[in-house]
Amino acid sequence: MTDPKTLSPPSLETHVAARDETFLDTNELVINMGPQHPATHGVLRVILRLDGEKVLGLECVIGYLHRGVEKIAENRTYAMFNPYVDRMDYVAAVSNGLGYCEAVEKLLNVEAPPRAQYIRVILTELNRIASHQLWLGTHALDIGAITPLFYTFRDREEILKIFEKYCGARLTTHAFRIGGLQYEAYDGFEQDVKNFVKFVKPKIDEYEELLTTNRIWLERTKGVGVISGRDCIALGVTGPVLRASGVKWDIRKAQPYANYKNFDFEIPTGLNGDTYDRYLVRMVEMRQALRIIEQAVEGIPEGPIMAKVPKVIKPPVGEIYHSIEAPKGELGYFIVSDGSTQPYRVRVRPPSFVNLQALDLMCRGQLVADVIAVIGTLDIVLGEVDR
Amino acid sequence: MNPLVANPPVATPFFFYLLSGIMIIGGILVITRKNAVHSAIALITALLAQAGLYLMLYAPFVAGVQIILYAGGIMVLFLFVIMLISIERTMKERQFNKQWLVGIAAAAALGGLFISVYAKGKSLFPEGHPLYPEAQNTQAIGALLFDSRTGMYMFAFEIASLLLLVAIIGAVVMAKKRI
Amino acid sequence: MLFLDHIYLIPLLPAFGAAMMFFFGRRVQKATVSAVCVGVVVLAFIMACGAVLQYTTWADANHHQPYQKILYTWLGTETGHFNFLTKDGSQAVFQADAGFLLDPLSSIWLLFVTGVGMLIHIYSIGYMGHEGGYYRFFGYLNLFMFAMLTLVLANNYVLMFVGWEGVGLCSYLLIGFYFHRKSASDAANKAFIVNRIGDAGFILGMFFIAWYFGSLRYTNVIAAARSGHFQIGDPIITAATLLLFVGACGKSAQLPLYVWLPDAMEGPTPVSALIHAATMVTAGVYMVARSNALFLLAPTSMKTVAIVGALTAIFAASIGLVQNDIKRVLAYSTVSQLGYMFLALGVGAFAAGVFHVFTHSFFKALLFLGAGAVIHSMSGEQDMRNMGDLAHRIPITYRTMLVATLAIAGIPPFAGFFSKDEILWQAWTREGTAYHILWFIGYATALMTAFYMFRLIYLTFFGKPRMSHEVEHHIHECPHSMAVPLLILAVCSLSAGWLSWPPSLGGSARFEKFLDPVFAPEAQVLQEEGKAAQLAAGEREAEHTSPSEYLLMFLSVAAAGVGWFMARRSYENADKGFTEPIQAISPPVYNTLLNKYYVDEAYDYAFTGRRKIGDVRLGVMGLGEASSWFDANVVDGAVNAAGWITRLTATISKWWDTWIIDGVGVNGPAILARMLSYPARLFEWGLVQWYALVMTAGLVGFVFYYVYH
Amino acid sequence: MNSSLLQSIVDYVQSYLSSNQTPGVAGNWFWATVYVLLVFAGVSVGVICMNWLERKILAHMQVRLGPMRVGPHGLLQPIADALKLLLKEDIIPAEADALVFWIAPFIVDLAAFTVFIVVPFGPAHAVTDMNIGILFMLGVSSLSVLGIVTAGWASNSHYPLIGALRSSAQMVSYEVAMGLAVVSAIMMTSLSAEGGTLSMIGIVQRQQEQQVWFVFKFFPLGLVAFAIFAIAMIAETNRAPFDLPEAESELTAGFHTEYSGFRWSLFFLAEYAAMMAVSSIAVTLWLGGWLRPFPNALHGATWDLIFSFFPGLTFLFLGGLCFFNASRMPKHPFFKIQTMGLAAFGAVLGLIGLVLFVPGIRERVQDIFWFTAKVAAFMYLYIWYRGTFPRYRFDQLMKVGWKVLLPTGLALLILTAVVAMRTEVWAEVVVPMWLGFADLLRRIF
Amino acid sequence: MDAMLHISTLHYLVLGAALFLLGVIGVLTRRNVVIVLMSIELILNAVNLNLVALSRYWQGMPARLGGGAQALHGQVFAIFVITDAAAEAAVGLGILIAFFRNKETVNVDEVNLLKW
Repeated sequence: MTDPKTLSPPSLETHVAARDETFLDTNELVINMGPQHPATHGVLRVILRLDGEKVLGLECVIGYLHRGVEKIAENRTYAMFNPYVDRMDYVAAVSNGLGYCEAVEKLLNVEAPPRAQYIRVILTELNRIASHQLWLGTHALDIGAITPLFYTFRDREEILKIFEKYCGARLTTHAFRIGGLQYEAYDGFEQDVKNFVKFVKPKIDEYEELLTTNRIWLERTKGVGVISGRDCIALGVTGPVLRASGVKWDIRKAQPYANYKNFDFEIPTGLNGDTYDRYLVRMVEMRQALRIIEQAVEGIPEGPIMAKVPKVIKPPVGEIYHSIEAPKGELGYFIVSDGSTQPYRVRVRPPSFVNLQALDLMCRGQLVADVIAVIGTLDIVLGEVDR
Repeated sequence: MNPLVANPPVATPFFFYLLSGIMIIGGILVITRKNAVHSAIALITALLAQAGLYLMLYAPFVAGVQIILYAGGIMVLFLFVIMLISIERTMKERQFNKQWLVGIAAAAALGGLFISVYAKGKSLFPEGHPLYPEAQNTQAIGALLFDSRTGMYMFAFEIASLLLLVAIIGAVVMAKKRI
Repeated sequence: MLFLDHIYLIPLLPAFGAAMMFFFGRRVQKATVSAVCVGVVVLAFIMACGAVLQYTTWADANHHQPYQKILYTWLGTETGHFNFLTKDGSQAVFQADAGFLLDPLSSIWLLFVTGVGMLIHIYSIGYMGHEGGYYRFFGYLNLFMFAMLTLVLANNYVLMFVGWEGVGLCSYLLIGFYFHRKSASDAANKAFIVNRIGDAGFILGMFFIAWYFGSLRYTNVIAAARSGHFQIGDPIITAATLLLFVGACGKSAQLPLYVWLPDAMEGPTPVSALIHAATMVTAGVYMVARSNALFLLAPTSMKTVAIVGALTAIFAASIGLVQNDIKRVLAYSTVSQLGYMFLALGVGAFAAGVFHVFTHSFFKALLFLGAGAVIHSMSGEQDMRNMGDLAHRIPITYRTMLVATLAIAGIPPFAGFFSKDEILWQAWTREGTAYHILWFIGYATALMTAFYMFRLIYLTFFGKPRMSHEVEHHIHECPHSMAVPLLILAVCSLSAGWLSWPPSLGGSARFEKFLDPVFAPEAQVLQEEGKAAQLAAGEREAEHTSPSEYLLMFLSVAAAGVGWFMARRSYENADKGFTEPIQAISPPVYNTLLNKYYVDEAYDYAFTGRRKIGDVRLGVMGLGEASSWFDANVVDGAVNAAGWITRLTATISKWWDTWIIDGVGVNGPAILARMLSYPARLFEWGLVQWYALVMTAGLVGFVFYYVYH
Repeated sequence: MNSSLLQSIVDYVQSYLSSNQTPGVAGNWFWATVYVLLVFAGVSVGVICMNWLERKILAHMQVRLGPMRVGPHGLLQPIADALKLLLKEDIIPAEADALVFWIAPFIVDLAAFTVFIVVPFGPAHAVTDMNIGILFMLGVSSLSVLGIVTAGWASNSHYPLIGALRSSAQMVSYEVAMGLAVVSAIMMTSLSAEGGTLSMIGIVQRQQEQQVWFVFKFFPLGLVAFAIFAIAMIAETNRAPFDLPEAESELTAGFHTEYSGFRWSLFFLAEYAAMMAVSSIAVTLWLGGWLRPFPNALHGATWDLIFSFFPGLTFLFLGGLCFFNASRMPKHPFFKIQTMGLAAFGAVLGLIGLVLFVPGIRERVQDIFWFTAKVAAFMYLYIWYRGTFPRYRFDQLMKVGWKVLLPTGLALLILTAVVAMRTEVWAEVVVPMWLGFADLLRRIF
Repeated sequence: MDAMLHISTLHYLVLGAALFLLGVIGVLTRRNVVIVLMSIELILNAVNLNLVALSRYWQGMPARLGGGAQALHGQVFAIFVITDAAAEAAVGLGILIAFFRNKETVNVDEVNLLKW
């Protein structure tokens, strides 16, 4: 048996071999969870090794949703690839687009005009709220609370309505263009956003009323799936998971992009790195996102929405890595340009994929029911994991 | 309800033969099935039928205890254990041991003896007709067990509780993987 | 008589604190640790004050008897199982009480042990606040308090020995407190081993006393000694006292067993202050003073004590002249001052010696605590060469240390002046050239003391700053919990001497009068020796007023002044790379002194096992190996021989047992039974169902019989 | 039909109605059979209503509408569901133990329905009155574990097996706490002049006699026992927040993962029937069974009359509700049939309500009404819990059962026993204390 | 025929004897320990049946012979036997699990170490 604290889990084969030596121990059970299991949030397959109900270790099997997004990029022009990134983390499509557009802009050495920046921030933060709402609903459902799902979906609908009014799409928005925006904000956009902020603030309180001090919720989440900040950093885990473990790392503050440095907001951190802390961190993040939106919507400047970008985008030879703080963590794009109209290579650093690595570490010694809670709290989207 | 008027039993022979038939068949199934789960289900059926017989014997409390303890408790334990151990291998093997013929012979001898004994002592059991107030059965048993004046089994009851405690500890110690 | 009746609580309170730390210390907050450990010592101090106060009233009504409180018989019984024959052939009961004795002598120790201990506990809160093992430290300190108080309050030698060993253990634990440092654990081992030599002497001395007097209770022993049955210069008493003095040498760091004390500075500074300056090292003085009646019967021992004391004083003081480590200077100063005390005891000035213990405990504790504060502010730097110009940066520390220095140098009216002057005067007034030489040695030591103490002050607090910039940046005054004890001790250092204001200066020597019930009979004995009628209590005052006394006083103050002046001239403007005056005059002498006369090397050369570390050859003379060889071959050989004989007998016995007893007597019937039971064994199938089958068959048979019989 | 025959039937019914004995006790086979059928039908209808109500209530709690398509406001949805389930293919997995797989749902149903034999809907409205009634109920309801365990085992699959093990462990554990709470209630019955009883009807009669519902007896004690039972019964029926055996997110559907169609609907039926059964126990033991509210404070013929109008009024109210909703239906011709159906349903309910005002029926029915109303309150609680609570984890659930409820139950049992032996102490010490407390509260507010 | 239709105590005793024999056969011949334990339960139940039946019979006896309404000793005994059976099942199954863990089998004739 390996030390449960070591980061690299033993593979199942070695474990089975170890089991044969200690044949008296008959209680070990290997269980396959997914890819059709309702609580794996898509087509994640998890192979669990159980001792009774205790998890001895697990192995994630991924790839059921692989579409070769990175390869596709090599055969599309820069502008043509833009809609594809929406399909990775489909619940946070706006963030994906922002990351890609900014990366290419950096490569081209242009900068989006201020008005475009402001609208980008508003939409991205709205999308962060939407993503967190979806996470909250499904996570609570995994733990057995049905009602929050409907509450969050009701309120997420308002965000999607704004998206729809802005660009016509609800989920895979394709909202941004390289160099700025395609669409000017529609009439009443600001009023809609303001109304939404006013509408959703009490709703977030409502979610918290249902869960934050609920005894069963506390019992199910406190001390479950604990991961230390050290381990997080060692595994490259980012986003709310990292912050809940007490590491104050947010790319919006650490390496400000867009115009986030103009806004005043806080980075929430947790103390224990357990599921409950991650829940609280995300709840605070929703509120902070509202704060950013409020500031941004007050300060939208007039002006163009598109920078001067050539019709045919041919970035100079070079490579760029640019990352943003997506709702799930650090979303990075590494783009290599050979000077042609198509990227030579695009590599995406998806937060879900990296965060998923921590699952084994977080689940060891927990019960099966906690695996569900931990998968929920990691907030993974399989489209992004498999790409 | 007037405690002195008991209901006349209805269709006693029918129910007796029905229930005893279920019991005998259940018993035979218990000792012949390959699959232990089937045996257990047969045994549960037999035990429930026996609870019915207790009711016929105007022993409702014993019947209740039979259901709640035997069928609801002990047999669940049995099923639980059968599920914990894998029985596939056992099912493929020989079901009876080598001396099964001797065993059946011994049992047959015992059976013959029983027959002769009951045949001999048949006249010893003329059926009395106690019109016994069923409603007071539970209270009467309670009095025998606990009453300060008539409770002659109180000590035995305490011993039984101790026995159960010892059994609990014993079972835990036995079944625990690492002590 | 509340406090007096419950005097046993005084040692037990710290023991309680230590036990709490032992069991729960790891789990509780630092604040709790401080509250419990310091609290019990404060309580002990309060109880000690109460007990001494009550004792003074009690003693007035009881002919100044010592107060004894015997709880129970701790060792030995009344029944005679532990009886032994004394030298004169009578039966004696070996018995040791868990008993407590309070008389003026133990009162003084009790007061300053608890008082200084309390202050140092408070000081430690600040000093150790950021260290690991906080609870461990305080647990050890409390344990030490318990042991020391047991030592002081014991009413017999055996219980005293318990405390004696207890303080040794605590000293070991606390020197090795930073056990991760090799040097600390080595120093702890050294202290422990050297103390063992002294302890051996103590134990043997105790055996002699028990054998000779038939009891180990002080009251019995002293009464017997003063009864006049014994000759002055009785060889056995001489041997016993010499052996006891060996013990005292070990504990109080006298020549030649002083080597552990300088190394003991590896421990935390409060420990150095409490154990290795103020309290534990005076245990030897206490023991000799406690046994004064015996020592007076052995003039040879008295002379030995005086000579050893004087030699130690000047020897250590000379080493202290050139040491650079601030704590090491103080350590040698301690050794030197202890030498003074033994000098006083040796010349029969018991009260003066005790008085010096009393005053010394204050100013030496103050010096150590001040040194600790300096080290604290210097971020752990101990080398005086890297200090300088601290006077205005840490003014409280500077001023309090200056007070202590003035006291130890013997400048009136500070405490040291009175006690030291008394000792020198007493040495001078004993008749005989030898005593004048001793006086001279003491006088020279006083000069050296002043020099090295002011050297310390000037190097530390004046001159150019010689520390690195980071350290300079961090210099800060100590926290309140450290400053308050410093101030209190400074007041004591100033005023403690006034308790025994000499009659020659218009005082009344109250301190000595207080001690009279313990030491008074000394005069009588000395008279019998026919030498010192002037020491009789009545004449003492007359002697004091003689002009020679004023001269001596002036001389010693002058010596202090000269030492001060020399130190000032040499070190006032010390900068980086300053020259030591002694080095300038005579480099060989300087090197000898810097290397402490090569005593450690000599010990290594003589005693340790033969081996080579680097280029240094250790244990050339191989005394250690020789004794090891002796132990391994002769002593163990004898033991082994006894073992071999036992084994041989056992082999024979075993053969007999195996073949005759077991073979014929036991196994024979068993084999028989086995043979006979063979047919029955065939029915043991080991299969449950066969047994059930047999049971069924039995049932059939039974029923058949029952029915058809 | 011949009028004399009709007359004789009416006579027979009337003679029975005036007998005031349960058919089982009276040894009346005909009426016993009728009652069995009635109870079976009633429970089944109840399950159907529950199905609809749960979906609607839960939906409204969760800001959605629930079933709206099949019939007006989805009223016919349960029937459609039932039809769908009956018509679905009955799949038995190839590796399953077919016989046991087949038997298991019947065991569960048997256990769930058999207990209703002794449920007292009224002083004479029960199939029979056993003198071990409560023991019988607990025993038989515990038999459903057997069905669940065998179902899980027979599926020959991991999730059902784990679900079954969990379920059996959970049910066996909570039965203990449940039993302790029940015993404390039974102790309270022994304070009556007639002595203690285990009979369900007897227990309600004792409450009537002592003029207090046992939930308020010995004030905190009865309440605590009731609370223990109320928690344990949720666990016993595997409902949220103790619905681990069927925890969807963890074990797919627990022990009945491999079941489908008719067999699955049997489990469904059994679950709801069991919920009603344990609610009936709680109502009988602590909430006064069929007794109407405030029989002591609001006694007398007038109040009896007023309370006897309640059943009819309730039905009238429901009918009115239907009419109101029918009036709010969209006026589009497409909804015409639905509107008419809803109105007709309202009319039927109203008619029933009117019938319930007939004095003879009114008096015989109000016991059943009050009992059902109390059980219905419990049913609502079940739904409410499901909408509110997350799910416990298995070890936490066991912890609650063994480390919280069991010790509390034991302590409660001892306390109740002591108090029952020394009622005078209670009356002299604790009751004045409570009264003083109440007085204090009154003064403060 | 009348004897068949008139159910007397003897009927119960015969039924008990039959069950007892079935149990004995199970204990003596089956290899599976679980089924052996179940057979033991059968035996205990047979005894219980006899006890309750005889208790019933004893109630019909005159009071001077110790009979009468309160003569429920048989039923009390039956309850004790059930208690005993519960204890026996718990310990037996505990042993069984330990046994299975060590031997990977539940066949009783493979446990034969306890001999000689």
